[in-house]
Amino acid sequence: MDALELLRLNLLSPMVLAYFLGIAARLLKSDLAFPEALYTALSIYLLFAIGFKGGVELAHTPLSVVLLPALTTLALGLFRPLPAYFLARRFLKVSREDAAALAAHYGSVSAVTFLAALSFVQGVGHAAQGFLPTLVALLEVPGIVVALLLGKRHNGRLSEALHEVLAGKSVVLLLGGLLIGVLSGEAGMERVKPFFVDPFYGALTLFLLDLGMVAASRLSVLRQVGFRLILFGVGLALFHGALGVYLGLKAGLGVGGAAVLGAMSASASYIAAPAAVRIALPQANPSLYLTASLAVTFPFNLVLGIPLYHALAVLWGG
Amino acid sequence: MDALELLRLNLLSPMVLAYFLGIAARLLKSDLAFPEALYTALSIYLLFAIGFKGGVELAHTPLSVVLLPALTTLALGLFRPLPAYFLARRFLKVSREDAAALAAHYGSVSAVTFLAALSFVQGVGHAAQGFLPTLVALLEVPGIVVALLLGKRHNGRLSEALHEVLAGKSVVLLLGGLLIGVLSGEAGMERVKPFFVDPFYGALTLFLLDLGMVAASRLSVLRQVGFRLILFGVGLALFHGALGVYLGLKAGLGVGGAAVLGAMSASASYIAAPAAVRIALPQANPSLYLTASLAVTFPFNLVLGIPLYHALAVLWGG
Amino acid sequence: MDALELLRLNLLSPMVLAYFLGIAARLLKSDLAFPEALYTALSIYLLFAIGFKGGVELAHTPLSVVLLPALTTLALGLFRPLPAYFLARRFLKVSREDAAALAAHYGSVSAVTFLAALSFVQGVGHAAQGFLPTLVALLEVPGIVVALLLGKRHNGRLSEALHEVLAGKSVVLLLGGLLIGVLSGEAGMERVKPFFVDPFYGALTLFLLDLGMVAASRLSVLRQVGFRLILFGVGLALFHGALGVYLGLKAGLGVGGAAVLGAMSASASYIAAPAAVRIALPQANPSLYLTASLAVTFPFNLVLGIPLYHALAVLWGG
Amino acid sequence: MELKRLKLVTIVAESLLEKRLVEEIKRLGAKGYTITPARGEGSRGIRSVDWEGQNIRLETIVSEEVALKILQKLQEEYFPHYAVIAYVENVEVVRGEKYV
Amino acid sequence: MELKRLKLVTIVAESLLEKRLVEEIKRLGAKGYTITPARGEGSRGIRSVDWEGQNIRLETIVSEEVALKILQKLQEEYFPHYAVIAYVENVEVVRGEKYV
Amino acid sequence: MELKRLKLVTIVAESLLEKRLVEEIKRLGAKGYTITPARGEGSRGIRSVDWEGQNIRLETIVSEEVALKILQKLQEEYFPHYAVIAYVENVEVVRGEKYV
Ligand SMILES: Nc1ncnc2c1ncn2[C@@H]1O[C@H](COP(=O)(O)O)[C@@H](O)[C@H]1O
Ligand SMILES: Nc1ncnc2c1ncn2[C@@H]1O[C@H](COP(=O)(O)O)[C@@H](O)[C@H]1O
Ligand SMILES: Nc1ncnc2c1ncn2[C@@H]1O[C@H](COP(=O)(O)O)[C@@H](O)[C@H]1O
Ligand code: NA
Ligand code: NA
Ligand code: NA
Repeated sequence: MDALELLRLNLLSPMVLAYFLGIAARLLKSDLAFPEALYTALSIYLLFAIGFKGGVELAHTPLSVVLLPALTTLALGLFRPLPAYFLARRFLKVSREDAAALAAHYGSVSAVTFLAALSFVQGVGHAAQGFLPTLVALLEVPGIVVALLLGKRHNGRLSEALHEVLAGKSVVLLLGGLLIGVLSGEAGMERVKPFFVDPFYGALTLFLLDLGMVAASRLSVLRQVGFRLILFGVGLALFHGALGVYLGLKAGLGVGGAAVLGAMSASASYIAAPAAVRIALPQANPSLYLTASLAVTFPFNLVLGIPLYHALAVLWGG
Repeated sequence: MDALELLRLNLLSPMVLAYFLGIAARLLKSDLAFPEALYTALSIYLLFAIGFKGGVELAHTPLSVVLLPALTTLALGLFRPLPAYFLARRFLKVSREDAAALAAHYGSVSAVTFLAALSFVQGVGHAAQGFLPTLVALLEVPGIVVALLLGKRHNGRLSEALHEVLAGKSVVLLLGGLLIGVLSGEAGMERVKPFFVDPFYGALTLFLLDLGMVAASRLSVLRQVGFRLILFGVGLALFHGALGVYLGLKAGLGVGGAAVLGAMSASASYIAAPAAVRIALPQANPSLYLTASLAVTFPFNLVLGIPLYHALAVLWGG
Repeated sequence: MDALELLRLNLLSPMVLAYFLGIAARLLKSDLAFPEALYTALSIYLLFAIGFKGGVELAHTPLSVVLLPALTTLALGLFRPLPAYFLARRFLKVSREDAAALAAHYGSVSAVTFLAALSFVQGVGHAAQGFLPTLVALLEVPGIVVALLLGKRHNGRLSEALHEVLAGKSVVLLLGGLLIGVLSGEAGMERVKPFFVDPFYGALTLFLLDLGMVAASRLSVLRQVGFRLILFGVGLALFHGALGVYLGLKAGLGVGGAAVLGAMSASASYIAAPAAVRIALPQANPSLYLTASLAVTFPFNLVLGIPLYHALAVLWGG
Repeated sequence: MELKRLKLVTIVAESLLEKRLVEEIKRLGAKGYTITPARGEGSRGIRSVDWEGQNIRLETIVSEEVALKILQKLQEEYFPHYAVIAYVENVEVVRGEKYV
Repeated sequence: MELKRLKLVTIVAESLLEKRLVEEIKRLGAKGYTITPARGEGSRGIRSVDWEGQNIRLETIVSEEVALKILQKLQEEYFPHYAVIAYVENVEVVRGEKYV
Repeated sequence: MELKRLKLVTIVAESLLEKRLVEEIKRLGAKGYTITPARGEGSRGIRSVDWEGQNIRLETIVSEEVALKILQKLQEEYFPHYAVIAYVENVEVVRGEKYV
């Protein structure tokens, strides 16, 4: 398949289309709205299911295979807040708190971007390691911690914010699901597969419909904040994405795994990071970081980024 | 199978029985209640899934096959408000606003009645065209527009009400799902089938349980409004149903498709129409149109109407 | 398989592990929380699905087979409140109202404990009768009635409380589902199996995650109420459990069925009973009965009780 | 536009009591009420999205006389046994005759 | 700390009206509002978690002048046709300039 | 029946602050509180069922002294950084000793 064909394949998946339907619904001022309970239920389901599937796979993966990718991911997590912070300070010229807040988002990870990448890579026919969800869990936390430290050199609500991250629902569900997967293994999986595995991508489609509506309500903010934020969100995604692909290949993940790691690295958080930042850095402006993460970087990765990181992985590692 | 056997088959489906369980729960003053979020979630799921399945089918249906049924459905949609309006004025002797409100409901369509009919027809062993959901989308809107025009000859909130219909959640989900189905086709379907297709009738069963409870809370109103409303709701259903079956056969839908079109034509809306009417015709009495639609026409179609329209289709087209 | 292996098998099922994840989330003060609508939706789904599956099975079970087990279960339901009441009065030294409230809980049944036992028994490879859910419905109500009579010798809100039990959502869903299952039979089941049967244990896993969080928030109460309540909750479970296994074997349920009846008999209600008790016995202290039922007896049965009742059934009937 | 002064009685109670409280206030003369879902904490501990059920927050606009009757009733039959509180405020409404 | 006296207008209305009421009160001068989901009963019967949709309970803190304008508007255009009530109370706030 | 006059403090705030606000008001002397879910709009834009989370509406009945302390605290630590408003009303309760 050539690049255009792959782009088409990605664009026409029900998930990406549902995201655009969500945007369209908001632009048409439709009264379509997801009850908050439905959004929460879907996110609980998706996070737990990702963790669980990863855990079951991890149960029969030797440590030696997973060690290098894990360390690589950890390193990525610790490094990524730095370019984000300095780019925000220099290029966007925002305050230290705002820069740290952006760094926390671009230092963490978007589980949905991960899933879209995984789905794309598998659709194209590449193998992707079963333990990749473990890497999502590993990438989620460290970047936020580094960014908060950048933002607040003196005490304050830092410890509370750390607790918010570590005991936050996305970490608890991902890691908890992972642990349950490891412990209950294939026997457990057999029992719950028709709930946590088979309907997974359908549930993700509904979730993306809602995400599209949320992102659309940020588009007007985008117009105010201006062009620089778009450059920031896209530039950072490209740089982090390329870095992720490169390190993924080095760590032996192969083309499929490296493309997924690239997408993870390119993504920005919008579940764990906002909650932590709001507590640790209340002076930071939520419009800025939510808009960058949800209305710039997320759709860029979903539509163009993922096929791009995949192409890079093929180019460098194929 | 003879007629009685078919009636039994219809009555003993889990869906119809769940509807009666819902009525029974209310009559027993049970504390059983669906959270609003669950009702909304189920309706989002059902509408999107109907649209999506229809779209995937439509993707490999030649235009020439679908054109005549589509035009027929459109004509039905434009025509049906008229008998409803005049019957309401003459026979029920209600105000112009109330008559227009009823016309909007009987000019639109009930997605659940459509599904029950489809399920019945398939259960009996007839083929039903994959593009029928497209017709649901086509039948939903025009009748409401005509009816609102009947109700308000001078300006007012008409444009707002039209927007409410066209950008209303049921149209957005049906048409949006359809479009996504057309675009993502079989490849997309494969991904999300275990979510949007396999569990569909089970989710519909729960939804009907809730619908039963809602309808039951209208039964006391029915007693006040009296016998004429029942005659109105049943008579209109029979007339519209027969018309739908006849035109369906003419349009080449075959016995199965014509029976389903009959049921669609016989049905009255209770999602899109009430929202539009409440805005465009606030003077109209909600008790009247909701009771007619939910507590008379819907159960009549569900229990007796569907097997009847099917029998008609066999008689005229078998 | 030896006893330890069975215990391990039980402990490492996704369901039991999810329960512990819920407890851990609360102890870690995680912000993970299920929206009330999700909890309600899951409980509606589980109760209806249990009833429905039971009904479909019942449809092809001869009355002669089910009669003796049904009568046995009824007898258990009428008897169990008595030891609970007297133990509460003598050993816990609580007021008459508190004792009656506890008796109502230990006289009814926990549907989730039933499911965990069924899942365990099937996992071990024993057959379990399809009509067992019928017995759950039978065991739920009578014990509550007896207990309320023990608590209030003079009038009061008794009739209201009885109505609360009989028309309560858990009875309506269980019995309603059962009836629908009986009436629609295998033909109905085929339609809705991918919704009510296949994903069942996955949904149960999520439900147990929530139950774990609820139980954890009761652990601090447990520390106040003290050691005697633990002895009460465990002792009663063991006694009722052994009784249930014994009578189950006598009634011809075989090893699998008897183990499940034992677990049912050992369990304490936390859906139907609390609602009834709060109305009929407002003076009773909710902390006492909810803590005993949710934070003592339920986890005991889930973790140790079920393998134990199974071992007993093998010992006496194997 | 004429404003009429009436009493707004707000009751926060465990949700189990909803049906009974609604009957009670109607019998005592309330012509309408509004309920919002709530949770809270008081002398009987936390009442949150939990097994025990949430609270409800019930508001009713009534005449002073009816307001006092409602409080009286609550004090006699509900305060001792259930998680319930109530308070009264002055409010002004148009269409005063609607509420009495 | 200086407390300023303002008016709190509370509107209970069928949820369908939300968008229009919000536009209306903003146009009349409200600087903010808070909405909670509600259900209730009044002269138009029960409005509960149902097909017809719930109610909303909209609160806005405004100057006395704006409060009167809002009531006036409701009386003219909403009370006759829709399930709506409204009432006004006195409240005290800090940062009074925020609301006018 | 004796009615006691107390203050009702209502705080509307972004839901993230719930835990901290509850601790804060308890420390300052509140004996209970009631929370309802809310959404709204103010100087910081719309806060609705959205990624950022909803608002909460927290009510607590307290003595005048405690009411002032709560407002003071909010003004110092919360108003500048967070989406929060607060207002105070007079209410009358039975069992006044329950709240002080
Ligand atoms: N001081 C207070 N202010 C506001 N709400 C209260 C207060 N005290 C109690 N409540 C509410 O009333 C319910 C029952 O109170 P209690 O009976 O004291 O546990 C609590 O769950 C709270 O929702
Ligand atoms: N007396 C009242 N006290 C409190 N709320 C009321 C009262 N009357 C009506 N309401 C509320 O206002 C809504 C519309 O009232 P109505 O137009 O009278 O049906 C009802 O659904 C209730 O939520
Ligand atoms: N004038 C007002 N009346 C009622 N609620 C308000 C008002 N202004 C703000 N609010 C509420 O307080 C929250 C925070 O306000 P703000 O900090 O101004 O954005 C808003 O989301 C609203 O829920
Ligand atoms: Na109380
Ligand atoms: Na009104
Ligand atoms: Na503020």
